Amino acid sequence: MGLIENAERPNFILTTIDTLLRWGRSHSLWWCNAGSACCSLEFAAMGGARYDMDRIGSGLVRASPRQSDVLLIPGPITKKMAPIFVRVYNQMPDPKWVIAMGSCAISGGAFRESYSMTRGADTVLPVDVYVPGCPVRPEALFYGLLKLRARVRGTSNIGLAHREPIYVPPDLPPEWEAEVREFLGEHEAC
Amino acid sequence: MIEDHPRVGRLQKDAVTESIVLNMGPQHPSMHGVFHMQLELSGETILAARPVIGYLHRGIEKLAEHRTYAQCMVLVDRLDYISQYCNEWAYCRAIERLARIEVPERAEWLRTMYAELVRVTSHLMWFGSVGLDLGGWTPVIYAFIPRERIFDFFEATTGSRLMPNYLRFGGVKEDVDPAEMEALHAYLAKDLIDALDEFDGLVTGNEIFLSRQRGLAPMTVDQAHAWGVTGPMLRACGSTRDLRIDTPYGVYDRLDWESCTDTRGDALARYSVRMREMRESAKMALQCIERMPAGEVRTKVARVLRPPEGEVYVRHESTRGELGFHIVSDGSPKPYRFRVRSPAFMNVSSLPHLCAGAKISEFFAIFGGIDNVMAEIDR
Amino acid sequence: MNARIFLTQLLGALGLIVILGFNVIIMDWWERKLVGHIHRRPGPMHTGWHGILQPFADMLKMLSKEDIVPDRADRLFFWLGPAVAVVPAFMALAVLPLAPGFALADIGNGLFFVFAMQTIMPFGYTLIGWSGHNKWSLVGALRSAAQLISYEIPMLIVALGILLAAGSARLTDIVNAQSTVWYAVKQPIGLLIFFITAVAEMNRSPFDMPEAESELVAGIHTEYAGMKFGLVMMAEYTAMLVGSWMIVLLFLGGWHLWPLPPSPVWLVLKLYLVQSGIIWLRGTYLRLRVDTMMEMSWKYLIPASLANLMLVGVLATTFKGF
Amino acid sequence: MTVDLEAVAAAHSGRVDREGLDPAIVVPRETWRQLAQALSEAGVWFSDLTCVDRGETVEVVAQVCASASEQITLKTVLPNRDLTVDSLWPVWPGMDWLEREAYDMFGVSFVGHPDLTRILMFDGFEGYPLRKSFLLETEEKAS
Amino acid sequence: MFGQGLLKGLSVTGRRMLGKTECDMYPYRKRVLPPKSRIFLSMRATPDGKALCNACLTCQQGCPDNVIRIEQDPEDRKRAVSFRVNSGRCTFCGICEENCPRHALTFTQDFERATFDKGTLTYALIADGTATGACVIVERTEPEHPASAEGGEDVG
Repeated sequence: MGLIENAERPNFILTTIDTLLRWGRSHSLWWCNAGSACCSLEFAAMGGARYDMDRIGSGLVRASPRQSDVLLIPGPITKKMAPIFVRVYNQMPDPKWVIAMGSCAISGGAFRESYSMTRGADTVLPVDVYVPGCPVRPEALFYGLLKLRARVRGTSNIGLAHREPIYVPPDLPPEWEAEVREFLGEHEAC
Repeated sequence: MIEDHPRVGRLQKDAVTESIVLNMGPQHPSMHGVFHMQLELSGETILAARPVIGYLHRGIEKLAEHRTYAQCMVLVDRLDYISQYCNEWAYCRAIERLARIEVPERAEWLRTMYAELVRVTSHLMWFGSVGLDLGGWTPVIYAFIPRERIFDFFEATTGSRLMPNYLRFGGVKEDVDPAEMEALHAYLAKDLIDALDEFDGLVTGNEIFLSRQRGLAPMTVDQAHAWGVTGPMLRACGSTRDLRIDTPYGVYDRLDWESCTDTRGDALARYSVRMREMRESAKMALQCIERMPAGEVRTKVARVLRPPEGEVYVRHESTRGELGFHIVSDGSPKPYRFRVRSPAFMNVSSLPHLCAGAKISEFFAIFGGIDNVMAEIDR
Repeated sequence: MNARIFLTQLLGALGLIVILGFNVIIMDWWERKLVGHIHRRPGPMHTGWHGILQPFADMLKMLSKEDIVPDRADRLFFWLGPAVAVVPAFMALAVLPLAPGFALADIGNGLFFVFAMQTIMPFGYTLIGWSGHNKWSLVGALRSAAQLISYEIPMLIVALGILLAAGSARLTDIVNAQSTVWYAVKQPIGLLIFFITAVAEMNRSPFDMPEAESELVAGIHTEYAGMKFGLVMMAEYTAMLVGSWMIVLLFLGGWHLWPLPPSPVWLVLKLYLVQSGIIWLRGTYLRLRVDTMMEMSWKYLIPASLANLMLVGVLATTFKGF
Repeated sequence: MTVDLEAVAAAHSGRVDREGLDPAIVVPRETWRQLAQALSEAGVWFSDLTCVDRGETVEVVAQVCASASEQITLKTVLPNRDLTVDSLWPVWPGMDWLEREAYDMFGVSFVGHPDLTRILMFDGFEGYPLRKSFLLETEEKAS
Repeated sequence: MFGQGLLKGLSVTGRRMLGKTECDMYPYRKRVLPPKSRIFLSMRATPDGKALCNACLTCQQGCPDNVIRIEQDPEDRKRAVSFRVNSGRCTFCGICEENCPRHALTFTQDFERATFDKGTLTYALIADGTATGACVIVERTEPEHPASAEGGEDVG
């Protein structure tokens, strides 16, 4: 919504539209599940009957990143998996958020010193919500989702400079530079 | 172009239409975690399949060499994160055999009960993923309800739903409070059996399910031995190998149960073996709760264990097959070599042979029957 | 004079758009609520009373999403695909009567007009699948083309049976012919075949091979983001509305509920009952394999529908009031 | 169906090492595949294959099962400078992934293996992680 | 008969469709979690703000992921000046709670700790000598039962 993001002064029409859009976005956050390890079981349990994330509108786990808003990282990011997470994040349409779930995604957790692990999701992706736990209880992830919802509803988008289309991780580890560059090549800004 | 390779399957040289290579990539809705499958398709038929693993390789075997034996228990929980007590028990048996530690009677009963309960939850998770792979959203949600109830018991007695860190060398951490046992006994006796009957009604008898599973990817016992396949997949082809009977440990020889086998060897046989195993495990857990003797649950072991120098290899019947722990110790408090024989690693290595020539949708029916856990395959 | 006709037709068309939008909103909420209750969980609860505002939230979110067109996608067909899928379903609504004679264009051969529109839909789905330049959607597109075309034939043959029994292709006449005894009672096999083929036409489970989430990532609409995906969902719900509306008109006696006076309320009630049944199928069944699905149509449904047509022909000639 | 360890070991110029918890047949590198072939014909199936880095030598350890309850360990010792041994893939096709993992983690190259590439680590990774000489970041900082 | 399995499946979901739901309604009804559940590492302290920890460093050395960082009081070795826990790295295995000779460490059931910035995941249980708010106030001073109170060198 370029109109709202590039507006300088908020006026009456834009604020009402902006409030409406924020309400809509916060009530319909669809997941993109990168399903990596133990925490993805607790995420599946959260979709189950007892905790049921569909109550707040985010029950749809969209298979394709194109139709999802929140990228969940439920487990460790290994160096072999990192470029794929970056590619999935880049494929998601723009108002998108990332939830780092569990100690492995926050700081590498029990496998911090391993040779094949990145030290947490924020070395690879811009993370919005950190949910501690190992594994994270479904209620704790639900609380993380509620906090993200409150933030999405709270932050106004007026004057928010449009984010650059392609996310390139800051210190690109040498071993998977080719992968992301090859992906960047085929996906010019649109 | 996947080169013409005996291990991968015949390549139709005369395929007129150009075949496309489809990357069922690490991030895929029904890929049970991060499993990457390169399929070469002509139309919908799979010509050749090449699994690529290692996306969840956290180097557990290297990290274990820098931790004491008690701290390795934390890593062992995260190997096969769906059946944790089996991993812990196998690891404890290996160290107890290496350091010659005695385990009291009640601890053996407790360990058997927990292992069978976790087998039920693991097969429930598998049942849910089979339904999800074949396009049904309901089985996974129904399977999670009894699973949550058993997780409540785990959390109340051991402190965590999924990562208990409950077993210790020479027994278990602490005793189980009887009120929780009674509540679980009542649940297992009636509600779990009703839930399992409901699953049979929903999926097992369903003609659509049967048409998709019957006669799919058959496997003979010799093929299974050649590929190293163990566990329910092997028992589905007619072999009676079950480590709980062949090398009795815990109290399996004192419970009355029988190992579930099938002779057809196809995807439907693997499904029915696991569904019957769930009922057997529930029956065993019930008997454990009823016949568990009172007594001590833990022998006194030095807090920093220094097992004598030597090597041990213990085989354990985990939910997916033969889980092996090969520990080499050099007398220091840290293991010298910590090797885990992962059953799912061998079962998945048989996947290219099973699905060569199948259709895309058949591939998912086969893949659902293998019940793999990426954390155990990649370690 | 024709200005007045034009105005009424325009108002009618706007009315249809309202019906279409209203149905998408109702169905989006009702489907998540019903599938939720099948799963023993409450479904949308906290966006408005029992989640009634959930469809509005989804639409607002999809409106404000970045509209991604993949780099090597075919831009024209990428934009055109959902349109070609929605417009035929929308045009078919013009012929479906809500009350006796109350249809935007109650033309003589309304029955065949609906089936003509339904033959265009496979082009829409194939275009959606093909234009995204994505291997998954390509496989989904081929599947949807095969499925939609091969399930239209038994549908048409069963509709011929209805035509034989009712004597006219005008939908209002067909419904009025069922004022006392519905065709569901007279032609039960026809209803069964028509229901199966209608579910297959809507790409709904157990025939949802084109957008098989668990296999083909998201099937034909893998590359669609934002409002284009919303348009594809609208196409799906509209196709579902047309399919179940046809079932109600042809077999369940439209606005007739025998002892009670006929009124459009019965039609809407039956319509949403049939749609709930279709959602019930989605909550219960697994997906068919592609070749069993094709085999089912060519080997079982077409012969069965021909037998049904012959049976109806024999009965219609022997008994006058049949 | 118990296998007479001494006879098999003697046939392949190996010895039976009994002082550990389990009996193990230790054979030189040359008769590794013949030993596996002989056991395979006797109806033995394999369970696992791994390596143990003993500093200046690397032991290749195979666990095989003579019957459902009886399990034997086969060992061969390779000098550190040239880690090559015959592949057991022709005898037991399932060894394929196990040997790829041993190559990936230890650098032991198996002669006759169809597709000896890295299985767990990404292709651009240098070094063999499970060797004692491969240090983790924390150790490099410490040492 | 062919359709028998299909109808049975419909009857199962039909019964469930009309039955009641199994939901906990999490934000509106919070379930009481069992006392043994390891969710939030906390410390027992007396009402006057003195934590039971006597800075024996058993937990710090026993922890596999060095989550706990203790600074001892330079002059009185038995008192901890600061006790910081990095819950972003903790795997909640319970080894520290089990090894603590004075049973000072305990786990509470407060799971609502998702944050936007990683810094708040590292919290202090003892700040400049006194127990912080994250501690659990208990009445007694000496450990519950005469646990094996040997010192910190024999670390599990």
